[in-house]
Amino acid sequence: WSEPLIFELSRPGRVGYTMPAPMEDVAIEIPDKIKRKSPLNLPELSEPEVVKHYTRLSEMNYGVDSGIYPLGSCTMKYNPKINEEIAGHPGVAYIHPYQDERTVQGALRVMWELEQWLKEITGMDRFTLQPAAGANGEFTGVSIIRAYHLDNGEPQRDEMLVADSAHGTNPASAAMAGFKVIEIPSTEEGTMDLEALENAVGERTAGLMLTNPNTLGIFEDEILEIAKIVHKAGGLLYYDGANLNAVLGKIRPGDMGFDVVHLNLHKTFSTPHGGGGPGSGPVGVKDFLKDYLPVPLVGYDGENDRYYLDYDVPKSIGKVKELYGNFAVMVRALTYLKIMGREGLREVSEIAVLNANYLTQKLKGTRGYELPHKELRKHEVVFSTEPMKKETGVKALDVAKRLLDFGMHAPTIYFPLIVHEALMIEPTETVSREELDAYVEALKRISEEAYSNPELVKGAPHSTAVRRVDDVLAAKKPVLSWRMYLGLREKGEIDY
Amino acid sequence: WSEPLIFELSRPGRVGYTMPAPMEDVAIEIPDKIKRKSPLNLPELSEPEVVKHYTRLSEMNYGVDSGIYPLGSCTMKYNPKINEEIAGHPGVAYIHPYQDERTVQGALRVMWELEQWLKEITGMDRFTLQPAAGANGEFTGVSIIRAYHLDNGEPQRDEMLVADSAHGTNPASAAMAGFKVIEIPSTEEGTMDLEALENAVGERTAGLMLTNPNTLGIFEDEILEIAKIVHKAGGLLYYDGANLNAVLGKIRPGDMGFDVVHLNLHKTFSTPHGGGGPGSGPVGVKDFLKDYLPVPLVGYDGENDRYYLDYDVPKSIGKVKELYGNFAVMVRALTYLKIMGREGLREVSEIAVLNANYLTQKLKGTRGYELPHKELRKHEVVFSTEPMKKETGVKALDVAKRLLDFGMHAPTIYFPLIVHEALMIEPTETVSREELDAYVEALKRISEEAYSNPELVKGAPHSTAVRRVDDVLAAKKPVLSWRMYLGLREKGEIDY
Amino acid sequence: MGRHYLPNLAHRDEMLKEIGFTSLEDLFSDVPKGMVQKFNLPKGKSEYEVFRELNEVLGQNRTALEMPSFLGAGTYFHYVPAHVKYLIERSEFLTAYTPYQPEVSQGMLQALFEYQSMIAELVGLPIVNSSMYDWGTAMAEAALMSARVTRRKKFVIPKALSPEKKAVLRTYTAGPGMEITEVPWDERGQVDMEKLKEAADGAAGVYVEVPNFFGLIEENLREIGEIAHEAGALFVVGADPTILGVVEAPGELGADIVVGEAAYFGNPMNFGGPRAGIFAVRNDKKLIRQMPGRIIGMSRDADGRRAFVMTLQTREQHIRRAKATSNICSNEALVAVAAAIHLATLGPRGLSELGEVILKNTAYLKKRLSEVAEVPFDGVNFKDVLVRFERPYSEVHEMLLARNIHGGHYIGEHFPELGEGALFAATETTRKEWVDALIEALKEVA
Amino acid sequence: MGRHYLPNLAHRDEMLKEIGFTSLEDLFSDVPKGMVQKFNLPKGKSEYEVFRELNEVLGQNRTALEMPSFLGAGTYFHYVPAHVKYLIERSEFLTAYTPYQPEVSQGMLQALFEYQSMIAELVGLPIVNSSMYDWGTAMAEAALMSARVTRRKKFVIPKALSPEKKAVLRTYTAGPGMEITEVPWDERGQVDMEKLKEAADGAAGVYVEVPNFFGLIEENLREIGEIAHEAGALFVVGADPTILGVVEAPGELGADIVVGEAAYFGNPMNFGGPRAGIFAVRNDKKLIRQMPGRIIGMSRDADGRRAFVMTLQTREQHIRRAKATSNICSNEALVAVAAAIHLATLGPRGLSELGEVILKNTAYLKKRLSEVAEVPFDGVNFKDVLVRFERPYSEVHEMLLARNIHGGHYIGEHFPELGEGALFAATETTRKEWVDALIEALKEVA
Repeated sequence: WSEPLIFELSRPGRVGYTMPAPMEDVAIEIPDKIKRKSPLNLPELSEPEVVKHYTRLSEMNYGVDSGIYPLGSCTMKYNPKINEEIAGHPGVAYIHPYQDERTVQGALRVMWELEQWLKEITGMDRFTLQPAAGANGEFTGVSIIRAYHLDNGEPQRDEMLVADSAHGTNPASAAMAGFKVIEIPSTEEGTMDLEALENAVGERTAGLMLTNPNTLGIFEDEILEIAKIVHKAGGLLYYDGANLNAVLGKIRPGDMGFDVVHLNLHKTFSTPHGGGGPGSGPVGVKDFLKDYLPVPLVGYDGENDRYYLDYDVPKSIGKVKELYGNFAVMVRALTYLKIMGREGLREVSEIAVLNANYLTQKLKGTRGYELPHKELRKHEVVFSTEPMKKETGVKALDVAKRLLDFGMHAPTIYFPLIVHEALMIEPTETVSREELDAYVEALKRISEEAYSNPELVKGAPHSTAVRRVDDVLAAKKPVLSWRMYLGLREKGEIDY
Repeated sequence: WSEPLIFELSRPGRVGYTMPAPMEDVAIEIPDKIKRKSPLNLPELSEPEVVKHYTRLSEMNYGVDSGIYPLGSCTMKYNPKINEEIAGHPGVAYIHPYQDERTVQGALRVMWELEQWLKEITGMDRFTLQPAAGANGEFTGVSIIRAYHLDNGEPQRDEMLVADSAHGTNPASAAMAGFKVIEIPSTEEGTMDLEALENAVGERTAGLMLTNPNTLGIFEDEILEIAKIVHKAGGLLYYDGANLNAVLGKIRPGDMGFDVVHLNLHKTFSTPHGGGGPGSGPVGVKDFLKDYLPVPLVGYDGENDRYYLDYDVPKSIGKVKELYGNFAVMVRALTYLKIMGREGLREVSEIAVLNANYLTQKLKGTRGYELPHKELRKHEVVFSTEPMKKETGVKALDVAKRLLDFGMHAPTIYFPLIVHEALMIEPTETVSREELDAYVEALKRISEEAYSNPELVKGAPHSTAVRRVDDVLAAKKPVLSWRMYLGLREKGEIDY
Repeated sequence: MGRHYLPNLAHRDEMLKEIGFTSLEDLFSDVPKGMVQKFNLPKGKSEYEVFRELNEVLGQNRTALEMPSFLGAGTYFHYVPAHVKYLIERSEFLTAYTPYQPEVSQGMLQALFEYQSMIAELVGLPIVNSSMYDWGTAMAEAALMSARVTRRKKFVIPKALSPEKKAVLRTYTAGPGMEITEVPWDERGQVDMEKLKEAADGAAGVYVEVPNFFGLIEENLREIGEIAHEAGALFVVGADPTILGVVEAPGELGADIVVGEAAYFGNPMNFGGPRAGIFAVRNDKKLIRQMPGRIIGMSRDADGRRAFVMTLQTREQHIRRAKATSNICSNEALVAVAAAIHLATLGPRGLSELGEVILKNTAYLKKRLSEVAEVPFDGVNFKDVLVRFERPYSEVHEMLLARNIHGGHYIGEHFPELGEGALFAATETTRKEWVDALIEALKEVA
Repeated sequence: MGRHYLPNLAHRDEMLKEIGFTSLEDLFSDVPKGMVQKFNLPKGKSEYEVFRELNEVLGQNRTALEMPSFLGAGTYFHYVPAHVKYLIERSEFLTAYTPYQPEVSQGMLQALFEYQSMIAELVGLPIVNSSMYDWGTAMAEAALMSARVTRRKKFVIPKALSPEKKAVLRTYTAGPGMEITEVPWDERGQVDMEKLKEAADGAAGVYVEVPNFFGLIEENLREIGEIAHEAGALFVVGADPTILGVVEAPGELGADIVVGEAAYFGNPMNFGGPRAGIFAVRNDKKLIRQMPGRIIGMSRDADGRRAFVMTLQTREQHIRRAKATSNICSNEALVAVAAAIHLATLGPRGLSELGEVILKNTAYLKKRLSEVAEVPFDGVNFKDVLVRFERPYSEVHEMLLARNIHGGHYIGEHFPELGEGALFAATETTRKEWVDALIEALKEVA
């Protein structure tokens, strides 16, 4: 079904708002040269119409509550509703970041407590909660590494090593912070090639960015050796926390030798993804790096039982975002942590890993799906549909689209780049066995369809709100706003 | 699409709850003869599964935010979200009805203020907010009438008059309160037959229950005459507030001569219907009846600026519900009233009446639909599909089902009973002109279909989650719970 | 104000013109002259202003989150999991009406069928309606139903029953002129079995509760049922459903009708409303035919697939009018759905655990209270505990309130034979530190 | 605890067995010995306990609902209509991720397209991305983009700019080694045009804001743009979008890039986060190619029907990796949707009215403040007003706080030349009685 654009629902004269009266009704004259004269083409609707429109749009969207959502590397776990209830407390929404500290002790305590949890979970010594998302955290982390080397009189350390299986944000963040990016290949086992690493490190090495388990879902079992190589060369080890859900409550990045860690509260700690954000990407560091963290940090003065914002960070890299970070997201994460506790967190990773391996073993051997690299996975697994593509012409993309017809969300596809026709599946710990079984069944059925009726799969999806969307056209003929749309329609350049 | 029953999703061992630990962990022995021994066959699910199940069920349900919902006599207006936000205040949810009055001044003030609004809107002198719904209010009202006559030494007044177009609750409530019900017919104009009324009143007349406008949406223009007849005979006049939306802010039942009024906060005052409840059915009375109201009333001691529960109602009929009524519903209604204010309420009825007449005039003359009675309507209109039925075999029920295929909710059908094949349409003031036009268009298209392809309409709906449901089977072979279902399945008596 | 809810306000004149009217007055031309009034009401306000105003008003209430409270006596502070609240606020549930069009209302219908099914498991009877207004009105309707079924007019209740429920019962039974007989309690606080036997004679129905108004678990349900049945009366049990994980299902003990309060699951206290009355009966055509309220049944659709629909509607007011089994129309559907979601979340283990925790917490409260006041009855308590004080309870109450503790509910005016009696209650939400603080305070003041 | 989120915890052993493992340890056999740790963390708690605990902690915050506050300086108390909150809490929006599968994500895609479209109308530029983290990072990315487009390294900003934004800019531009030049304000508090001319020479971009950090409406936007363009620099405007109903769209005044804070619509203050940065550019291929962030475009589906999809992704990190225009991946989609819903609710009249009411309220605040302290700059203020006190502002602040008023935001440490300067702000939510109370208090203390 389709829903008109809100501009198309607009009717002159309708209003959806109420406005309090001004304190004093005197006309204020804005200088003519800056006064608005261009028309303001916003839609005009009543509140019931706005509500109906966005209610219908919401119903055209698949969320975690709609069914299995096994996007690899995204950790689409269930988002507990209690998180939302706590985040809805007026003590979250209605506080201003510049309030006197004495009037926001609750907020500062939430931040301080959250930091204590994250420190113990990661084995790091200090955290900033400022980054708004994982990539913002990565930028923070590599900026700290940069500042550290500069401070140590080693400005030549301008190379950041990243695995070839790394998330795209890793090289992008390193580049933003001014690093040259060096890619380290993976072995056939799916782990980092140590020899290549040995060859790559040197005087210019600033650090290595790594996820563990990596994006194949494989644990880098030589992590201690990797750490040794990098550290010996004078580099620092950066942990991309996107995959922390695999080892949560069991293994600490700090114990693996990492010096800097970013986490994704919206992945590992159950805060909702919001259709792409807001996230929150706290960064933790070992003690020797804590003076480089962004300001402010949150301190606690035990003597006076007082929480405070600490701007006294001597070599701070500054700020990576205004103010203190996505506070409302932090509240949700802390809620989750307190409910889960020590054992709960460990069980999360155990069941997440169990679910991924269960799915791996059940799907393995199905015609058309190949399982490259090691069999034992952690929280996710990457299959390749390369054989299917060769034999039937059905691509990973087609498989993904066909899954939508079964009312299931597709896995991440074509990532990591080192696996051709990749299906990257991360079930998370909150799906049931029946959902896993149904997912495997669907993938098996799609395999059968690919070999018997490939056009059915290539033409998928068939039963969704819209059918396959033409993204080539979208890029070739960009229509990026209502304003552009009207222009192009008028010129007769588009007819949709 | 279909969703399994929650029992079918159950898997042994799963839990969806958390429970605080007891204060002291000592075993408490319940006497053996009363201890539970029978198995407790409740479903076992995790929280994510419960959430997914009920999210999916919600998506299989049509609400006011889904589109036009013109159920006649139900006033399915938009339910403002601010009502919900205010009702979600902890000062609503977390207060106990037996708290010391000094600790619930806010709650009592809400009730008191609401009463003041309702008094002015209806022209009544005192209100009870206790009734949980319209019918509960009717029972309250007729019980007051009964108490009044008994108190006046007229126990012989045991007849309650009701219009033949009245809601079924009117006669049912009167019967529950011990009255004999006498039906008064309507004229061809669609209003009460005054001659019949004259003939019906007498010494046994306790009162007359009336809606105005009536369920045909027609204003009883001889209401003052009706009141005179009833009052002269010694009876009282009862106003069924189901249709108040038609005259809200313009005309007061009290000015029409009514002695007792019930309102439906969930209709006129925008509180949500909840799939059938909770509602709230306050009852207002003229001064001479206030000593019969249920206890407690809410009083205000202006001198000490103190609200209180008043149990000092000398001839009270007692209680019609535990405690004080559906408080959380009252909060919503008061929110609405404060936002609308004097002019807003008047505009509500004006636009509601405009919308109903707009639809009437646009649909009028369409083949197959007849408009019996007067043309000028108030908030709703009743068409008859009798001609269509005669000419094509398509019944009002079929028309209703076919509307569902267009993504629109059906009107009330087969009511009032005095119109054959009735379609009772109440658009309310919160639908847009485009929605009205689309509704008329759909009804016209259905007319065309009925005359060209009647089987299409008779087989409707075609595009809903389920197709037409067999209610005869449901009554013939009652399956009223999972427990019954299992038994019948086992015996092979059902196969669905 | 309020124009933001009225899309067509901007098109009033065009629309009028389009249908041949010249002014709004034309639409009200059938109203007698002079009847249209100017109302003496406040002006409308912006949403922000009303938000601030009502936040301030409601903020004057001192909630159970701010102040330890030991109030019970029919309303209890249970915890409602957040997902229950979220789900029932989804507007597809919240804003729908009675599912008159089952094809677009399967969600609500199925949820209510699930409610009926879970309550059926709890109470041990297979036929449950989809809700009454509350426990009290459900009990009153059970009395009326007993009279219809047996064609008798006497309804027997325990003296140890909530005054709220007694008042509702009296109002409901006034019309048909039923007679209410109260059976006193014995020295253990339980229904006096000898007196009950006398009272049951000629009764339409015999009603008892578990636990009773003093919080005691009524032990002789089965025997009471036998007495009722011997007398030709229906056996009506009122059950707090949160006890039914640890106490036998009344249906298994002979109940013909079970009533109770569904809102104890999934719903907050809300100053006493909304609630939702449980109403369940044996699978007996005679009973079903006389049952009040809406019932959801399973059926098939035109394609033979399972579907849900309102059923047995010929009992109801919109069909039977004056001859209906009840006048109820709007019920408490959403409250029932909330209860169902909470029950599905608890499951069998959760329900037992809830019962156990409440039993233990009540026992602790009772033990500690007995240190400082008279706790007249032994036996096992659930939630409520009756306590008797030597000094006027109002004085105790004032002194507790001054210490920021909300004490129990005074029942002396309804049960003068108990002296300065008050009910103190615990649930799973009660904290040990509150009880300890209460006892400390009572030691000082009582 | 937490087992209620883990359906398969109950089936752990069966599932292990079914796939040929004997124990959980098998699943972690690739982890080096000794690396698995016991964590020193608290035990899990029940939802009720955590609910109580965090309610108490958060209840320690004194909110803007409890205490009149005149804080602004980049974060403002705007009212968020209830329906906005309800709609973004619907889990289909709330819990979805980046719409990688457009066929099941049309709702979020269309909502974001509508966000882009409405922002485009406000700022007067047709190309808008679907959000950055906040205004500050959007501005910093605009600086980086200016450098990429012009291959220059200097970015010109006003001295009268939020210290928060300056700090973000410095951190973001450190890697590529950009140079930041500050242009002072003139005696009217506006950007000094002469100094600006000098600074623009050789600049990649020239940045100004409306209103500026002192709350003054910057009047010379068009001229500043001309200066920038003459110097071969991009003209970057930072706009508080709530002003754009009354102030001309920056795109109409020559802006190449417009940044700003979308969270001022539809989102509460949340102690400063989440926010959502506006990022808009001219329809110029060279600019679009260098633009950061995710963009939603309209296209067709296989049946030729209109459909929405993420587009121009070759700029982004998941494709371009180290050569991407930005590292941004998760953005602030839900914040943007909330803003869009609020904007759709306001419409053109609401946006103008909002601007007018804020102008009027700010004017009243300014007028009253000038009675008790020095208000250095004339001109029209929007939200913020700079005030200078004779005594140390910390003393004024303490005395206001003691009177339950939260005064303004002290900026003396960042702008020592202003002396004891503080920003006091008003919005549409500020009440006259607060201002009057503030002035009364200041009369006593300042």
